[in-house]
Amino acid sequence: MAHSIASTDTFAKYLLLNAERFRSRPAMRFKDYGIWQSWTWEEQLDEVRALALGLQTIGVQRGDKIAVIGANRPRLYWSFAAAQSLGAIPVPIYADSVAEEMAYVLDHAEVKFAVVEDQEQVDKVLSVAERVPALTELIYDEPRGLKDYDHTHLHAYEGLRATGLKRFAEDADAGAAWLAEIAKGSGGDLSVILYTSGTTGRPKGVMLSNDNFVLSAVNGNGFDNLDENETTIAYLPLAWVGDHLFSYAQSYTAGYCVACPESPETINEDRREIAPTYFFAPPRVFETLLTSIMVRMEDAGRIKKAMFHYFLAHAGKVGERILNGEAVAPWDRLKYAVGNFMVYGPLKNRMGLSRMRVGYTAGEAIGPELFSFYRSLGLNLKQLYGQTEATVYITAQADGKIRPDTVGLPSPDVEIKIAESGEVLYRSPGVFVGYYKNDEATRETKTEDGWVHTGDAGFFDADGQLKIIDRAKDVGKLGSGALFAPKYIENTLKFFPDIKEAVAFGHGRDFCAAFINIDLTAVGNWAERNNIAYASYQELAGHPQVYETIATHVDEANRRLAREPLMAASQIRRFLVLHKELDADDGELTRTQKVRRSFIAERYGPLIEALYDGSKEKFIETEVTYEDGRKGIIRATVKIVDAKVYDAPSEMIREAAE
Amino acid sequence: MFYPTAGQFKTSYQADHALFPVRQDAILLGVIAVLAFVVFPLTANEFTFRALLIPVLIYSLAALGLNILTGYAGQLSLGTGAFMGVGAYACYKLVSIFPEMNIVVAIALSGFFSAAIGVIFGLPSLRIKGFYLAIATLAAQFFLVWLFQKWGWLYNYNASGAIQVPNIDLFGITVAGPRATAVAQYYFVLCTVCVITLFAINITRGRIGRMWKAVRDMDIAAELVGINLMRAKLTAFFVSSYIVGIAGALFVFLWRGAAEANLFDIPLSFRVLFIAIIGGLGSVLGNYLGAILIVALPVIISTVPEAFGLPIGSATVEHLNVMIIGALIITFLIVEPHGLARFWAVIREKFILWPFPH
Amino acid sequence: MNPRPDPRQLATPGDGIAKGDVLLDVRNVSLAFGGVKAITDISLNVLKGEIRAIIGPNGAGKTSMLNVINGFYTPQQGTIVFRGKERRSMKPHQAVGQGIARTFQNVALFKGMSTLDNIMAGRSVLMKRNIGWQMLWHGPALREEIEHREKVEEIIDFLEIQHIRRTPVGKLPYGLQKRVELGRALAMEPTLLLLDEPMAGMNLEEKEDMSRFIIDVNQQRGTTIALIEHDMGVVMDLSDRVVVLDYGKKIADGTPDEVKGNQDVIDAYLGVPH
Amino acid sequence: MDILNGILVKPFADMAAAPDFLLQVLWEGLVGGVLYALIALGFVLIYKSSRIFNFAQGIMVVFAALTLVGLYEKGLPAFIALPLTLVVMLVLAMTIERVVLRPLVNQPDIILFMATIGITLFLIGFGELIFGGENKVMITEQLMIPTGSFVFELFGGFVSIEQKDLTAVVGAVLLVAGLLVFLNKSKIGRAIRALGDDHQAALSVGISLSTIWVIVWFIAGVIALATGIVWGARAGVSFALEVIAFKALPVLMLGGLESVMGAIIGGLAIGILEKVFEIYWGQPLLGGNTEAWFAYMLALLVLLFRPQGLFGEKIIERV
Repeated sequence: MAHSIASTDTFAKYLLLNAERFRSRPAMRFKDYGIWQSWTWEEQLDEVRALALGLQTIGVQRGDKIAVIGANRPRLYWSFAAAQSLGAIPVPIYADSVAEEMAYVLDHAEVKFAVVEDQEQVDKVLSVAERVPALTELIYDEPRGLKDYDHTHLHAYEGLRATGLKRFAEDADAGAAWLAEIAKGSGGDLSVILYTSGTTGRPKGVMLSNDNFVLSAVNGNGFDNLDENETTIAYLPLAWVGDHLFSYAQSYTAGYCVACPESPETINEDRREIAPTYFFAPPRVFETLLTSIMVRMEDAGRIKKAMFHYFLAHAGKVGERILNGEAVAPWDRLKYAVGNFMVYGPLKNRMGLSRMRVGYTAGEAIGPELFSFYRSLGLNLKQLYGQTEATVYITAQADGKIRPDTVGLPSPDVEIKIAESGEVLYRSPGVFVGYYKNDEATRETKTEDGWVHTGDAGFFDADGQLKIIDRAKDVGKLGSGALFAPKYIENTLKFFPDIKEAVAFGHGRDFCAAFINIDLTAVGNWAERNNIAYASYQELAGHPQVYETIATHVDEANRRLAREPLMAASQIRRFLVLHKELDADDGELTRTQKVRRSFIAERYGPLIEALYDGSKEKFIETEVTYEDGRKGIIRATVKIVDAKVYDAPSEMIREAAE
Repeated sequence: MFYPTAGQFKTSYQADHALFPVRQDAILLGVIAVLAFVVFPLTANEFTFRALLIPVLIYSLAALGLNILTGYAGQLSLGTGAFMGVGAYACYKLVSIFPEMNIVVAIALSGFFSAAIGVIFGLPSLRIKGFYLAIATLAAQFFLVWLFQKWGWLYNYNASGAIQVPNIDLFGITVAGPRATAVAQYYFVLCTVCVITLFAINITRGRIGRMWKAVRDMDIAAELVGINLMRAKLTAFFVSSYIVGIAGALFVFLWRGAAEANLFDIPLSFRVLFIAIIGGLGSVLGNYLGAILIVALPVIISTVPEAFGLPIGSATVEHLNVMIIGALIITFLIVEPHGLARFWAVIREKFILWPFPH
Repeated sequence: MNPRPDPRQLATPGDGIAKGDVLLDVRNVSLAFGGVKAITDISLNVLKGEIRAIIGPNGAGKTSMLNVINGFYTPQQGTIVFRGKERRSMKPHQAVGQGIARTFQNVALFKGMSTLDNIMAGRSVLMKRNIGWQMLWHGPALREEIEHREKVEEIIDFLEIQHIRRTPVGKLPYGLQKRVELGRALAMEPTLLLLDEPMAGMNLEEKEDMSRFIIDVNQQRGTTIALIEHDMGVVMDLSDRVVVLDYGKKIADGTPDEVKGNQDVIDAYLGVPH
Repeated sequence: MDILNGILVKPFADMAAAPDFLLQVLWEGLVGGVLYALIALGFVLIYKSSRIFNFAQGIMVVFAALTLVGLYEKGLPAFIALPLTLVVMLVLAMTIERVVLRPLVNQPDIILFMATIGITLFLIGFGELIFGGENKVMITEQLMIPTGSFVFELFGGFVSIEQKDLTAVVGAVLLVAGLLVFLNKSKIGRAIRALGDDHQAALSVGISLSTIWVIVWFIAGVIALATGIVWGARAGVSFALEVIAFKALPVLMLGGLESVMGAIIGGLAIGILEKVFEIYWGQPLLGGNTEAWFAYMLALLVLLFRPQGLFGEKIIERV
């Protein structure tokens, strides 16, 4: 069969091409039934075609929107390709969003079909079906528990696949017609609509064309020399642009293999088994990983612990320089080699990163210490600055030109300029088509000549690398007029494993103060070792010894801030340990686990007042939402503590060059 | 790096069921195989062969047999020595009656005799459990050794009452009898032990092994998941006694060269039991580790003081030896009741998890 | 190419008994130990495809009833008809051969083995390759092993215990052990599944999970289930029909609603002395 | 027919023909049986109180006898050597409790069993190292045990009863009687008996587990010493004596691991039956030395019909 198509401008066309050029190379793996079930590109083509032909029988047509809801599993990725092959537009939706959020997106996107993972998602969609008039057919993968459901508009994936296979086998025209359908697709067509969770307001549907994704993916592949020999592991939400790029678009364009973990509980083990060569994780994942490393090492024997920290310190000293290929004394190199044998290598092995060739972190700023930690182990971890609206890439760090405090140089084919206000703007082939059914927002974000507002404040440093300080609207000024970048402060605090989340305040105030969320794993472990009994998160958070520990962390954070000329003014004067965990279910975090600062400021107003009025403690009542949707009230008296402030270094403050 | 397992994944059940799912284990075994098949034969002297290498292998095999019964199927046996005797005498009679018979065939067949006797003495296990069964196996021990003494036909009515191994060739090389070289005997034993170990591993990791373990862990539950207790137990007795019988045949034919009935008496049974327990019940590897320890210990005890210039009388060495073994058994049981195999498993686990403690 | 069997195909093979027909009929069974009567003249039946509960206070003879059904005890009087075959006694392992599997009140797993091996052990009776093939491992024995591993993996997937596949069961928390035990019983592909207090010692959440699994087993795999429970609440939601025992006698039999309103049952549970 | 005759008719004819000889045989068997019973008693006591199948009981017999003789040979008078030996047995009991039992508490039965084999080996090596491996003569006279013999004329022949054997039987009866009184009447004794059933119940008596273990092992040591003296008087003291420990095992199978009465009755029964079998069947038909296995085969046969032994309690399996 001659599938070869000269201009590969859609993913369906890439699928045909790959089935020919990579044939029996693995395209996808999925740990299921205890082993890594694998599909070659040829098999992947068969699967996608079977589904596409099956989807046709329930009426999927060009231009239809198909919601895709569930965890990372091959069948859902195939749904993307199958939908696109028919000219339909997949709309992936966060699987953990509550029915309310889902209803909005389903309705707004005018979704006609939905491919969902299991009974849980079926129930969720059915519960809001009335509010989504366009939605007619529902397709599920996991049949468990759905046997007795009314199947007039409910279809088993397996059934559609069987229908598709049968059609292909029995009807030669069906296959040909499908190919013709693929040929109709072009680069300018809409590829996917991705809803951004947004820190404020309703989610917006970002329309991205095939060109957006294909060109960005191809550029990305070229930038990092990715080819069919890579392996990556798909574990981030399907609805997130990063996952769509790394686990779908780049895989199709480069031909590499995507592995889906067995379940969320086994992700660490699965990553270790697969040992991806191309790995992506938001800072949060790296943070959790580091925390769990440190926590586990706490139980080690004295000698081993000393050895561990000795070599980590050595890596901190020379590791990054070795990775960057700089000159390092032979003795240090030797010591690093020993460290690699004793600590770094095994550590990378346990994390499943020993084969990692290229690793990215993005989504939000990573703490420089955190970033350096991984790089010092010899991991080629890089930062990337991107957005859904840009099809990810705005800037990325090139191999060998990596600095922890910048997000790198503009990506290939991307132009960047800094606005008067300090806001970063870009223009690239990845720039989105527009927000779905929201021209006003589109106009606000994208100028006539194609420049897009990122909403982030930043500047180029002397090397031409972009440095992001914060959200443009979040960057404020202290009463003294000094710059106040809350996220920067929060990241400094979050470096400590005991601190899971921090929220800094200070805009328009005399000094900077912070809410701190302890990390239950790390602190709980510490409490266990020190025989500190606690019945709840709240009790642990309010424990005097916990406060003491956190105070030493804040002190250390202030020392670090004091060293940064721009930040020295915003050292933390007062802080409190929050009595509850910030939670997306309560709206305090976004679904991508970003802090919603303004919401928090409103919700905990009395606490903020207390931070600034000098009181020693404050009583507060908070409404919470439990997992099952019930609401409750928790009450607490939160203590507030003063922290020591250090002098800023005497050297001249180097202001932003541009 | 110690045991880097990242990047090793299985895409089929066949790969998942491989003998060594972790690559490093296979490499380690390869190294040991090279040592056993190449390095030792090139470097060892007559004494090392006769006092260390050959007995380690034979005792390992005997302990493996016992371990299948006790460690896997949970049936304690104190009569291993006598079943080794059955194998040895059976092999002796086969070789006497059919002098043309290939020695490999003779040894393989002799195992069936001990297996049959094992099944007969295993029958009480259907009614008797625990220590009662252990004592019952002593019945086999005492009865069989008595039989070896009293039944002249077994030792061809030799005046000495002992069996003497004649010279036997295999492919033109003398492997048994006074003319056999230590190297030839070593290779013969090594190959036999390797093959049987492989078979034993395969049986223990498959359906039959699971049935045995089920019976061991909870016999009532085993019965209620459809396992026929009688068949499971008797299979264990059969396989165990077969291997023990082979070990017995090797013991006399490839090592001692001659044997009297009392060679198979209770001390031999106990020695094999020690090996199995110190090595680790329910493990194949343990038998080797246990055998190395128990065989090497007397050699070390007798040579080390000499090396330091402290001449110790041979009787004293013997007494010290017994005492130290006794003390060691207790120490090992306290330190690691699950034996050397578990000890290694813990170390291996540490290597895999390194640098984390758990 | 890639085996991803549809779990719906896992239903037990047909045996000529249609859904709703009598699968098991216990007729006038009495059982005594020495002079102590455990069961007195009890008759009850289990219909194909239903969830049947046997409830009653402690010492009501519930477990003895299960033990009689799967051949562990031989009743002094009465007969048992299973799939149309009448018998009084049989060996427990024969019961498995006929399609009766069970779990135990106090978890009876093989402590030294992993979750996977425990469930594999449940398939021992369905595996046929002899010791010769086992010894060689390759060929038919390996094929058989893999074939059954696939079935076992479906069960592991079904019960959502993937993450403890390789964990020795002795190290698992109680709730998971119960789940593994259910898995082992399912591995036998039973026509009739006997569950002895499947929710004993569980917290509310675990009970809910277990209820869901029981219903799923019944619905997805079409397995007929007879279960014993001490706690009435859960059972009433779960079962199609309930029989109530007290002091070895049957005091009520019917749908949950019928049983709930029965005065004898109320008395028995409130502990009215006899 | 000859064989059947040899098995079924001739032995009984021989018995009837020489009843005096039969009596002699029975007496010899009885004395042997008393010794078996004593060793078995040591096993039972320890098993009952700690679930340990004490394989070292046999070697404790030898060790005790050897210590006694050894101390005497070193020049100590018998009346000092005897109490000193008791002290040694007490120290042994304490050492075993501290070094072996305490670290291994809660381990599976088989592990404890193996540990007692370890103790056995250690004691053998230790004993031989200190006292030498050669055969020694029991200091019968020094302990004032009569050595003559009574000869009774009966059934036209005579039966000879050695006085030391008689002393042994009488001594054993006294020892057992004393032990039974101790177990049934004293607080410690009741605690020991309770221990077999329930550790907590035993602890509620107010005696620590360690103390009870030391006491039990010490009593087992005393029994071992008594057995050692008696057996040593008959056959000399050497490690060859340990074989009699193996004789006690079938006694346990017959009598049940936990029954004191079972140990006594089983011991006597096996002592007598194996002697009779050896004399009337074994020697004429099987070439002799059937005592090596007769007791086991007998016990095995009995167990096939009563898996819990003659005096053990029936186990009802529950699920």
